[in-house]
Amino acid sequence: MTSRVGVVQFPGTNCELDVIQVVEQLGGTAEILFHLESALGGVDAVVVPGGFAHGDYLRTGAIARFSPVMDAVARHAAEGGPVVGICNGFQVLCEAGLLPGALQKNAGLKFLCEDAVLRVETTDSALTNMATVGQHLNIPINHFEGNYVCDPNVLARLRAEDQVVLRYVDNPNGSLDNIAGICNAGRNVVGLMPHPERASDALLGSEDGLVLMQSILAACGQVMSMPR
Amino acid sequence: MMFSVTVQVTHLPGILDPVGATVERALPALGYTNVSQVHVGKTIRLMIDAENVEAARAQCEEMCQRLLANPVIEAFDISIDDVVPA
Amino acid sequence: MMFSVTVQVTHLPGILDPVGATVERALPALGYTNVSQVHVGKTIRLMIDAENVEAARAQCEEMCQRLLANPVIEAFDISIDDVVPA
Amino acid sequence: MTAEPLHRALGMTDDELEAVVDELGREPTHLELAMYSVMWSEHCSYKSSRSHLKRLPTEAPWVLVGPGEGAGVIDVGDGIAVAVRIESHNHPSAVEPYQGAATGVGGIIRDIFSMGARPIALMDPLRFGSLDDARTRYLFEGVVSGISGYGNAVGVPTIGGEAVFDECYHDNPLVNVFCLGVLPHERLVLARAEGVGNLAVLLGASTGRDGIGGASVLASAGFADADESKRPSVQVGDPFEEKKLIEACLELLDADLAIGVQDLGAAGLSCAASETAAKTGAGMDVDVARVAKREPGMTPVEVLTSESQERMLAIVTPDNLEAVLALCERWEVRATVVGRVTDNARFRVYDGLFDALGVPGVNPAPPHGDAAQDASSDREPLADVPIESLGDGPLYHRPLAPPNDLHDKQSDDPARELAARFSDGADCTVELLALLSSPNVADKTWISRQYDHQLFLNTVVGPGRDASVLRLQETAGRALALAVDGKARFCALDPRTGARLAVLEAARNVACSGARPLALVNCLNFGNPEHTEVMWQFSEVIDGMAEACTALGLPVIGGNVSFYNESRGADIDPTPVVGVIGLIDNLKTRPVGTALTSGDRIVVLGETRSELGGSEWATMHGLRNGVPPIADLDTARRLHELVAALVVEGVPSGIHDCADGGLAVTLCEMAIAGEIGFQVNIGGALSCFSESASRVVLSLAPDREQVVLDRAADAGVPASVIGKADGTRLTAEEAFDVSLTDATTAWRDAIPSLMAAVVAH
Ligand SMILES: Nc1ncnc2c1ncn2[C@@H]1O[C@H](COP(=O)(O)OP(=O)(O)O)[C@@H](O)[C@H]1O
Ligand SMILES: [Mg+2]
Repeated sequence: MTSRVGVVQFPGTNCELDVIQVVEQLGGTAEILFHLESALGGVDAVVVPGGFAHGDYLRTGAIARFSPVMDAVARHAAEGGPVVGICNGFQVLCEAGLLPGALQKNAGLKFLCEDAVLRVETTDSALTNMATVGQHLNIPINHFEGNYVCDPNVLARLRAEDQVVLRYVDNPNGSLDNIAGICNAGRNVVGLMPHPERASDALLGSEDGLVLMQSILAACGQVMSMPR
Repeated sequence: MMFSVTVQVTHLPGILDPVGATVERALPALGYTNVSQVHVGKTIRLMIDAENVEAARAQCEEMCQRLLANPVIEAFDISIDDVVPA
Repeated sequence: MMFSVTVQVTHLPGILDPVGATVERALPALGYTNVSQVHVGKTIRLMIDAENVEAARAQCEEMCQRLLANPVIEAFDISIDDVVPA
Repeated sequence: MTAEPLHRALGMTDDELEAVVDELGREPTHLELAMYSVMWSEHCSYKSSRSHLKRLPTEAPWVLVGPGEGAGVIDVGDGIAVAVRIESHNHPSAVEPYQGAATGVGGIIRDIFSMGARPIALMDPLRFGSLDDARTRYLFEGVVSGISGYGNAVGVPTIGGEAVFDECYHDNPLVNVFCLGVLPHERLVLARAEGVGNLAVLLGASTGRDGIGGASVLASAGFADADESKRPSVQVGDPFEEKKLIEACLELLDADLAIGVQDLGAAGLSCAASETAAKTGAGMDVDVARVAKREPGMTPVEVLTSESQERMLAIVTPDNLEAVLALCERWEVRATVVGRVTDNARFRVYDGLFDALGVPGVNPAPPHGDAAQDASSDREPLADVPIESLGDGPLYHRPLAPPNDLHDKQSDDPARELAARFSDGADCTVELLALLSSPNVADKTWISRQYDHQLFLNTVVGPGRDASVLRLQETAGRALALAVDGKARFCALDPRTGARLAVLEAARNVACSGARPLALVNCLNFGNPEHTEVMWQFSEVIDGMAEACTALGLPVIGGNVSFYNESRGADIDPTPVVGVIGLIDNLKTRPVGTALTSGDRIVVLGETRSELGGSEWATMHGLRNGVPPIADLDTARRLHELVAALVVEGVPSGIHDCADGGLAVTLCEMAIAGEIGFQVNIGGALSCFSESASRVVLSLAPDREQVVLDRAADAGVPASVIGKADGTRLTAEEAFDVSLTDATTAWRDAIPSLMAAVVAH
């Protein structure tokens, strides 16, 4: 059965079509989940894509997380379903409490759109199950608020429980412990700042994002085996 | 009754404030060498229509916890400055 | 002497505040239908080492004009809250 | 002291007032006068430029919409069209750089989606004074942040641009913004308010006092002279509102719910509401009471002339109104019926009539924070004018004359002085490093990394190369190559040649990506048109541009004129900026980059003469006279065709256009990109820094060299082998010798280190 991916759309989201395109390129099917929906319509996985939900006004993700669709996403996550937040989606998942910590302004106080080299830190996650530990991936970043922070206890736990999924080889934004992506304790909810969908075609300069997008599709079949 | 509310949102101690840190680093170059501990946060002002000041404060606390601040990294301080008859 | 300073930066009247307007539109959906005139600005806190409160204020005015605020679209209000012996 | 008459306070001349009185057969009301003043302003009516602009070639079989609409539209095959436009936001950016640039981006995007096109790319040609100056750094930082802040958040990638630094822009920076959109042919709409009884629905932001009189006062009068009270309040951009507007408007058009949509730009509601109706010979009634106002006590004059951002006007039939309002609500976009199409060819403004008559589509209950609506139900119009007269501004044939010192300037060739200072064989390594670190030549990544340049997965080549390349996923393998260029220093010496050179450079950049140039848009930034030299420059530029476009078969599909770029009495150098759109028929792999490859031969196509007038090198030495390089149009066309063919066939392993700083700089940029050195012979300083036009440098595998030389000979394009790529030193015999590391550092770190200094007001 083909994997069905729901891609959340808030007013201000802008990467939803890009994610859908790559999911379809990989043989999955994808559909938009408008922020006012209160059910996910039976999708296997959810991607919260990049953009500027509600303009990122007040704080990134602050308003978006109250959307009806986020309640449904939280239920899906609680049942072990894969949920991946990319860039603004990562910020939304943190605000919603589905992932620990928060994302602040880049240390250089500038928006950054450029390639980043990432190191895969664990393959035990809905985003990296097809990758290899230690693998380097060239995937672009595109954000102003990608500087990951959390309190020391949370960081200790993230490290101890192998919840840091991706690290920057060369930290572009001041993120704590070079963190580019993390997962929850259940390993089914993952957030990352870089944009794997933008590294999906040799014509665009890199295909290194495909392994991550494929992992999301692969996670679709494994929902029930995900630990709670 | 109408209340005029000011909420100040600041970073929790121990959480880095990238904007404040940058401003602090910038000041000496402008000739201000006597400034320290710069912190940049948010001020939110609003009018709230509530029964009494306690109700107004309780609702503001809740709005801050839920929306106006992110308790993971931010602290907030509410002041209900003055009361305007509705 | 050390002075503790709080600067509040707000939009000048008539200047659009998209953040405040968006927060205001979001509140009813969270159940808060009694809130209006939301405005989101900046608060800057800092410590300044100056001869006296007048000198501290004068320098803060200048820092606001040059860096901390944008006088073309923003107003600022400086309060020197308390004095700490250096 | 007698008060200034109202029409003059509004920026109208006595003759213009008289024309209004003639038109109406009576004295105009205050509101009528205010509307005429904004509609007849230079910015809206092109009264000084119209008579010249018509000399530009505008037609080609693939042009679907030429100049005169929101944007030009061309067919790119497979049922797909692209809409393109460029505009300036110079004066607002000088007042408040962040918001000025941000609202410039917002405005140009609205022009594109008002045609039914989805905006997919921005480019930002910018001009500032010297970065050594603190105020300039503040403006530069603010403008770039504003473009980044708005463009990224609204979800339109900025895929390239230009940044030029020259003293003449010290007080008057130029912020031009180019936008491109794609659309299926059937979604193409022109803003037309046909059909009596159809409704004009105002979408988006509430109307405030911001930008009141912006078009007439800011863009049409001596800027520095405008006193504080005449300056409109600064407009603040709201990219989130605009993003919602894009989605709502495109959905309206897809669902066939709107006959047309029109953006509210200069002259606000007056312009949008009257123009849509005037184009069909219809009339329009507008009710100001329906307009959602941001502040209490706004007068009808303010409502009709406000330039508040993020507003659109949709023309809908009464049958569709309910569906339109529902769609807008879903996108959280305010929608209110503010106008109704009539058959009387008049533009009438009322205050409260619609509610009294029960016209549907009332303003939704004002959200908190909006001013309460003060409704009256006056049935007498506040304005009642023949609708086409608003758009029918005066036409001026302003006097023009070349400057008196033209001949002296042109005959003072900087080559003389430079030859004296740098005799043949003199080492000019220091000169080269200074050029590489001049902000005009240096790496622009400090700018472009602040822009999302990848959204929509189209960007095959982003900023940093000769042209940016976008794949058109809606077509079978086609792609667009886009370049923006302006050559103001050449225009300052000879505006006609300078304009030709700008067109040639942009077309050449596009050719270097393997594309065939299809169309051109221009943004004409000039000084005060009441100065005879400025009008002469303008006229010359139009002629030069027309000649080059004709020679290259390039239709001009749109443009924008920005006059009154002056401060302290000095006009800026004439600065026509052009954007060229080229088409690649079948893009299978990424077009070759600029990098040299180790072991390659290096070949120059085109002829190098000792042409230093207006060059970066001469200017660096304070020598601003002379004549610009020759702009031979026929040679250029042959070169472009050859280059595009070679690139499509995959012949070169690297290619780079030769422009600012001449061959020396071009070769260094190719070396830096390839991280490899070179050894060449390109003559002494006078030829290696010469900016002769129509040259391209190729990096060729040794076995390709002969093919290229033969092909060039066949095409009648001069070609010469100048050396090879190898090692870690950049060496030009008799000219310079520098390590790759030093050249790279000079080029890459120049702008970041200038901008590391603190940026304050
Ligand atoms: N303001 C800007 N915004 C985005 N990209 C820019 C900007 N300025 C320059 N660039 C990019 O830097 C590269 C070099 O620009 P430029 O020196 O003007 O090129 P050329 O000389 O080939 O016309 C181009 O790819 C251009 O798109
Ligand atoms: Mg250029």
